[in-house]
Amino acid sequence: MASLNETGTTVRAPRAPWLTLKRRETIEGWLFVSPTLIGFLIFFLGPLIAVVFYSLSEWNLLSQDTTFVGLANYEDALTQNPDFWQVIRNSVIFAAGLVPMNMALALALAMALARPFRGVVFFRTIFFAPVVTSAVAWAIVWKFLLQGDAGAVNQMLATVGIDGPNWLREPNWAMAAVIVTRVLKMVGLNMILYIAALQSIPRDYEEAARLEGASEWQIFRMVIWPLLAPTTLIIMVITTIGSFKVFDHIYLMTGGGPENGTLVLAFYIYQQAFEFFEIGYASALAMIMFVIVLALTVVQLILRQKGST
Amino acid sequence: MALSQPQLATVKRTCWMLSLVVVAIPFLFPFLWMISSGFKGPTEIFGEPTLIPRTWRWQNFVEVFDYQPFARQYFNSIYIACAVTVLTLLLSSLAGYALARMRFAGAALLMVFLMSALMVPEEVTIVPNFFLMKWLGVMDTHVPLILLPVFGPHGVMATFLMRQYFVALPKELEDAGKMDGLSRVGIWWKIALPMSRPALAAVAIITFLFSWNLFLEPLVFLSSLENFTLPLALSNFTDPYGAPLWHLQLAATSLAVVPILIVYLIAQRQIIESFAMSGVKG
Amino acid sequence: MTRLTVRNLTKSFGKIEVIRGIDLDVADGEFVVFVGPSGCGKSTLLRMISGLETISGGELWIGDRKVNEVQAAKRGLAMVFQSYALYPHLTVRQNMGFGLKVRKESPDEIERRVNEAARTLQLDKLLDRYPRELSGGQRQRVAIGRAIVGDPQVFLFDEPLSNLDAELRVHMRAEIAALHRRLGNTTIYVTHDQIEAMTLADRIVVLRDGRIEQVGSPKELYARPDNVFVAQFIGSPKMNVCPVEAIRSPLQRAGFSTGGATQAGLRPEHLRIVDEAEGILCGRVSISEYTGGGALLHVELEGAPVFLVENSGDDAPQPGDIVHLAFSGSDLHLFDAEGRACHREPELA
Amino acid sequence: MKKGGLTMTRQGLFAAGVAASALLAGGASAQELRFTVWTGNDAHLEMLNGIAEGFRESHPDVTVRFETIPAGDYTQKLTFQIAGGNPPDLGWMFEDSIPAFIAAGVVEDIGPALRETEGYDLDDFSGPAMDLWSDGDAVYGIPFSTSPFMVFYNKDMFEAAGLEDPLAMVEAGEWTMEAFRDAALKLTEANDAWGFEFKDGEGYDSRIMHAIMPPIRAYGGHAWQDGECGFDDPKAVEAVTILHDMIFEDQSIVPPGEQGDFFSGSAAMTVNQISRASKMPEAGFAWGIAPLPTGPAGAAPIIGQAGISVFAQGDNKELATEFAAFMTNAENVEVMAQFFPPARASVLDSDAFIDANELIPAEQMAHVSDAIKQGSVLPSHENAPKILAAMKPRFDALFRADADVPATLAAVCAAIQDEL
Repeated sequence: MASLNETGTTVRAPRAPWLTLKRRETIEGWLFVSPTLIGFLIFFLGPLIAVVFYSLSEWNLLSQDTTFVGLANYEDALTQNPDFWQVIRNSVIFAAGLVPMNMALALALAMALARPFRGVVFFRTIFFAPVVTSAVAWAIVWKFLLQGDAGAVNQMLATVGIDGPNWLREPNWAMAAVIVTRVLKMVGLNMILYIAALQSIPRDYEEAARLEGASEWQIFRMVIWPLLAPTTLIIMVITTIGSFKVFDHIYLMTGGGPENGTLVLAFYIYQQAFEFFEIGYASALAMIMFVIVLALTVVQLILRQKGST
Repeated sequence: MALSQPQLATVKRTCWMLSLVVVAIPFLFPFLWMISSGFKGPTEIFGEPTLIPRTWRWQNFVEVFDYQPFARQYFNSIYIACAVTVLTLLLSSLAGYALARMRFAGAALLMVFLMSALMVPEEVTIVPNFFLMKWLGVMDTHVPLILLPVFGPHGVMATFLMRQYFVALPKELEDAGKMDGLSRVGIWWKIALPMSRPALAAVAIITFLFSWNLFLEPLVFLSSLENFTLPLALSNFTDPYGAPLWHLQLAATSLAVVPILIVYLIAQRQIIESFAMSGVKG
Repeated sequence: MTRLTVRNLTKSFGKIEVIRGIDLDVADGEFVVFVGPSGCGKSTLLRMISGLETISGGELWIGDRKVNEVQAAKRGLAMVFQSYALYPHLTVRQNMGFGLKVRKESPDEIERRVNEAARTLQLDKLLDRYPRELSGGQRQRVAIGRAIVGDPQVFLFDEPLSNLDAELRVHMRAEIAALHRRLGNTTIYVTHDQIEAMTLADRIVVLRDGRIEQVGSPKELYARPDNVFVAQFIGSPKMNVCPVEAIRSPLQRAGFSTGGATQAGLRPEHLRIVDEAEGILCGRVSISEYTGGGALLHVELEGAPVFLVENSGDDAPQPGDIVHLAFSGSDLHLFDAEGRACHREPELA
Repeated sequence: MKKGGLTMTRQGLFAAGVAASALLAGGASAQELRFTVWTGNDAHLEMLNGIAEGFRESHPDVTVRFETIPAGDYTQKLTFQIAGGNPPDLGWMFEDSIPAFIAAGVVEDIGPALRETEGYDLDDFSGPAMDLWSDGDAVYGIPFSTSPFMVFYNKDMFEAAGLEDPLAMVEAGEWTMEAFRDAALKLTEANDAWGFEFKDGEGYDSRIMHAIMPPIRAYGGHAWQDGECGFDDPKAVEAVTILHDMIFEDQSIVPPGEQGDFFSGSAAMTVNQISRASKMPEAGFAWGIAPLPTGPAGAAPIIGQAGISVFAQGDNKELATEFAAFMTNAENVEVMAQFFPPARASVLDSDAFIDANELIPAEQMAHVSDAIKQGSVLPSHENAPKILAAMKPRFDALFRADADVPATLAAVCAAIQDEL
């Protein structure tokens, strides 16, 4: 082999001494990650830092006037603006309604569909279908279905003698409606995560428990639920953070109304930034959102640590 | 009075299936109603609710294209999603491979650094990105809609997904490639990638859908109708005076959703697994 | 033509040193086996030689070339991996020709060399199959075939037989030995199985904790281990070792001098069951394991740990029996307090 | 091309600007004006392109590109374009957004240029119509559409309810809020339809002001004046209470969340602009248009306006101003009158306008002309987006059956006072 003979090697042998194999690996490694890293710095980290500075200024988008105002935007949000606390309240209600409902339904469906039976694929496919559907389409269709008396939902309720509320026109019903329809949209994802977790639990455990005379509920409570704990935690983190990010669903279904009853943080930020062009205030809100999500994540990670020890 | 054991089992199973069917209704019904209403006229749409339209108004599907440059918008969504998918596959597998396999100074720190992105909602960075895009002069173009998903939290998620998969691949194959004289890029391209088809497919599927369904970014960055993507176009079926055109909107929504649903039905196993993979590892 | 020289080679991962100064010369055409318990660094050492692992310190020479910073593919080596590492998406033919293709050999040349290697290894009929369609032994042969088509100066084997069943392992062992005789390449072979090491090696390198314990021919290692570790590692069942104190009086009675030794070692196969009169050591059989050709006895000596004794023939003593053991002086190994062998003047008659 | 050149670098931008003005001075090279509009209607665009074609007679190298931005997002997207450094040269402006644009200094004062333009006659535009668009001598836009809100009514349903035709009531001076309420109730009872639908059914969402302002003004109230909120004024409260009663007591107005489209025959009356008459031929029932009902304060016609403005950051301001002048000269205003009621007195009085809309009989058209002359626009404010957003949730509370009207209106005032 030509490249391996003696003459070939002596030609090749001299090499810049600094390019050791180790250095080479480091250089190659950074080259491999550099496209992702550079893009990440420009389009993610840079903007994240910029938000901090924006949040310290008053900035009108149209006239491009900026003034440094220190922490005034934060002060405005936390102490002055009554909308802010309503927004926080709404966001918390949204999360507090969505997360448990989503997880409970997901677990119930997963328990029902984890083991094969005739039609299991059919049901899994149906429950998962909204996940692959665009949130915009889902929101549009549900907004249509939830119209007052003319909407399909109330028409159907009327046939069984129920006078359905004007769903998207009354603050509490509207909040319930956006939560439930969002759960319907996303529950399939958590369902399959639970199914995957359930299927990875060896049947031996369950059978051993059954031999010892445990009831179905006891098996679930004492065997399956503890084994699902890591999955439950991951799902909880994902779903909670996800619930704070929901924008399109609200934007299209209620536009934050009625009576600001569904005005959640993500939508509020958008509104301040891109409808009222209050860049500084919107950036302060964005920072607050960042801190909330960060805190939630940290809390849940701590729980996870505690759970595993 | 007393039912025999097999009879009891049948009754139980029937009840079981029945309850599943009831639960399935709110999942299935919106799709049926959407398609059915897409065929109804503006008056019938709010009349007595029927699943089968009294008159099939096919012209809705023609008017959709008259009302907006809907074909163009459809194409925009497809090509943007393809571009995002290809770029994400390329970059996430490159970076994911390096993070999985190469021992280089700073790699561990880099991981933590990138990981932090997973916690930050897009809403937080959208405002500065608006000004960044303005500075780059790409407002009302598709550039932001391609760059932001590729380099944002979704791209990071894809990178981790690829990394997790690469870590689990047998390392000796790559050693063999090294002995055979492949460069790093060669090993990545000729050995690691061909063996990672399931992970690549998963990333491709979730990335395509992510881009396809993107709403906030198009809403912020696009202004002219012919640049709109589907989600934005769907939310825009109002008459020139702001009144909603439900029949057209639902027809257009059907046009946007049904192809995806068909692909989903054909490849549901693969698609569901892809999401399971990303959920567990991402 | 291809010597391999290792000088004070070290490797550390962070603060942990896994190879702690290895010196070794491998002659052209020699078959050297690295052996040692798991975690001894033998695979790391091989991977450092191959270029898959970077070198932290010391020098590595292949022929006249220092290759510390030469990339793996340019060192003129070929490697056979434990898992065979066949590319699942390529056929046998493509697998074997892959390295040549990467090195931009002409297709004709690749074809010729692959065919030649396939003939040598009787793979002709399998060339168009995919790895998943092959048996373990066939995969092993393809992996070897891939190594030889490149005509390397040095062959490296990383535990190549550990994934095969016992029968096939014996067979492939013989094949590898035959191949080495035919090709005559310098070969370095890593295994944890001392029988493989004994049967294949010209020289064995015994490693422990990143250091060489002893280098020598199989015979040397067996007959004259440098220390307790090597003594016990080489040979199966392993050598019985006990404090000299425990058997000092029987030894003295039999006329063996122990000098300053603190430990004594005797291989099970060197202990014979004899009549009481001839016996040097005496003990009670606690367990008798029938092995077909004979039995492996666990004998409790007085004041000493259990000794293993190999007994051939059918008339093995039963548990509970008292047996008397004898051995020749040349089979008695003595070690000092640190475990180093005390080399006595041969007392061989 | 243009976009790329503009955005490469600051120097590039500057160079392009210099080059552009040099070319403009020479007047010899091809130029494009970008003009944002919110209509996607083919007939509208055809007419606009026709006007642009006419401009080429004096400016052979100038093309005008009309870019459609959906009406719902128009102001937002336009703001993005301007803030994004990619402003159009000219654009249509909504009446509710122009004050903010003037305040931000992003629309050009074209007054001096218009006065210098030969034969333009700026004073032909009626004073009230220009109010919103000018400040002293400065002119920030020219209204191209000044369209009054009229009551569209379904004659067939009026007959079925045995009611007198609204036009006759107008003649008799009886077309008051009480008559209107009474009619709506009777229409609802007599027909399988709602009596009245707010403008485009959006009276509870994007058209709140269109829904409440006509009665408020008819009762002598106002939304705000000189930084003071007027919604909690007793006159306004009285007017809104009537609406509330109509919705929830009489149930004669399409309530929130329900559908009752006038044009498809499920409501007997609505309020809209005459451009909606284009929807009538396919409606399949006899119809007419009448002025808004009067109240204790007499008639209070309300007009909707849209104007044409030149953007201060555009590269071709002079040329854009010339085009704006050309587009709103008497001749072209007459052309546009087929779709957009004009604000030029000379055109308004002409037979050309009275006959312009073939769907509407001349005597009804006369009411339109009157309304244009006397009408005033909806309340505007430079903080309009925020005011509307602050009002919205409180009005959501108003449009519920159990709402306390005075209290909710007081809450509206409390919510918007800061922005006023």
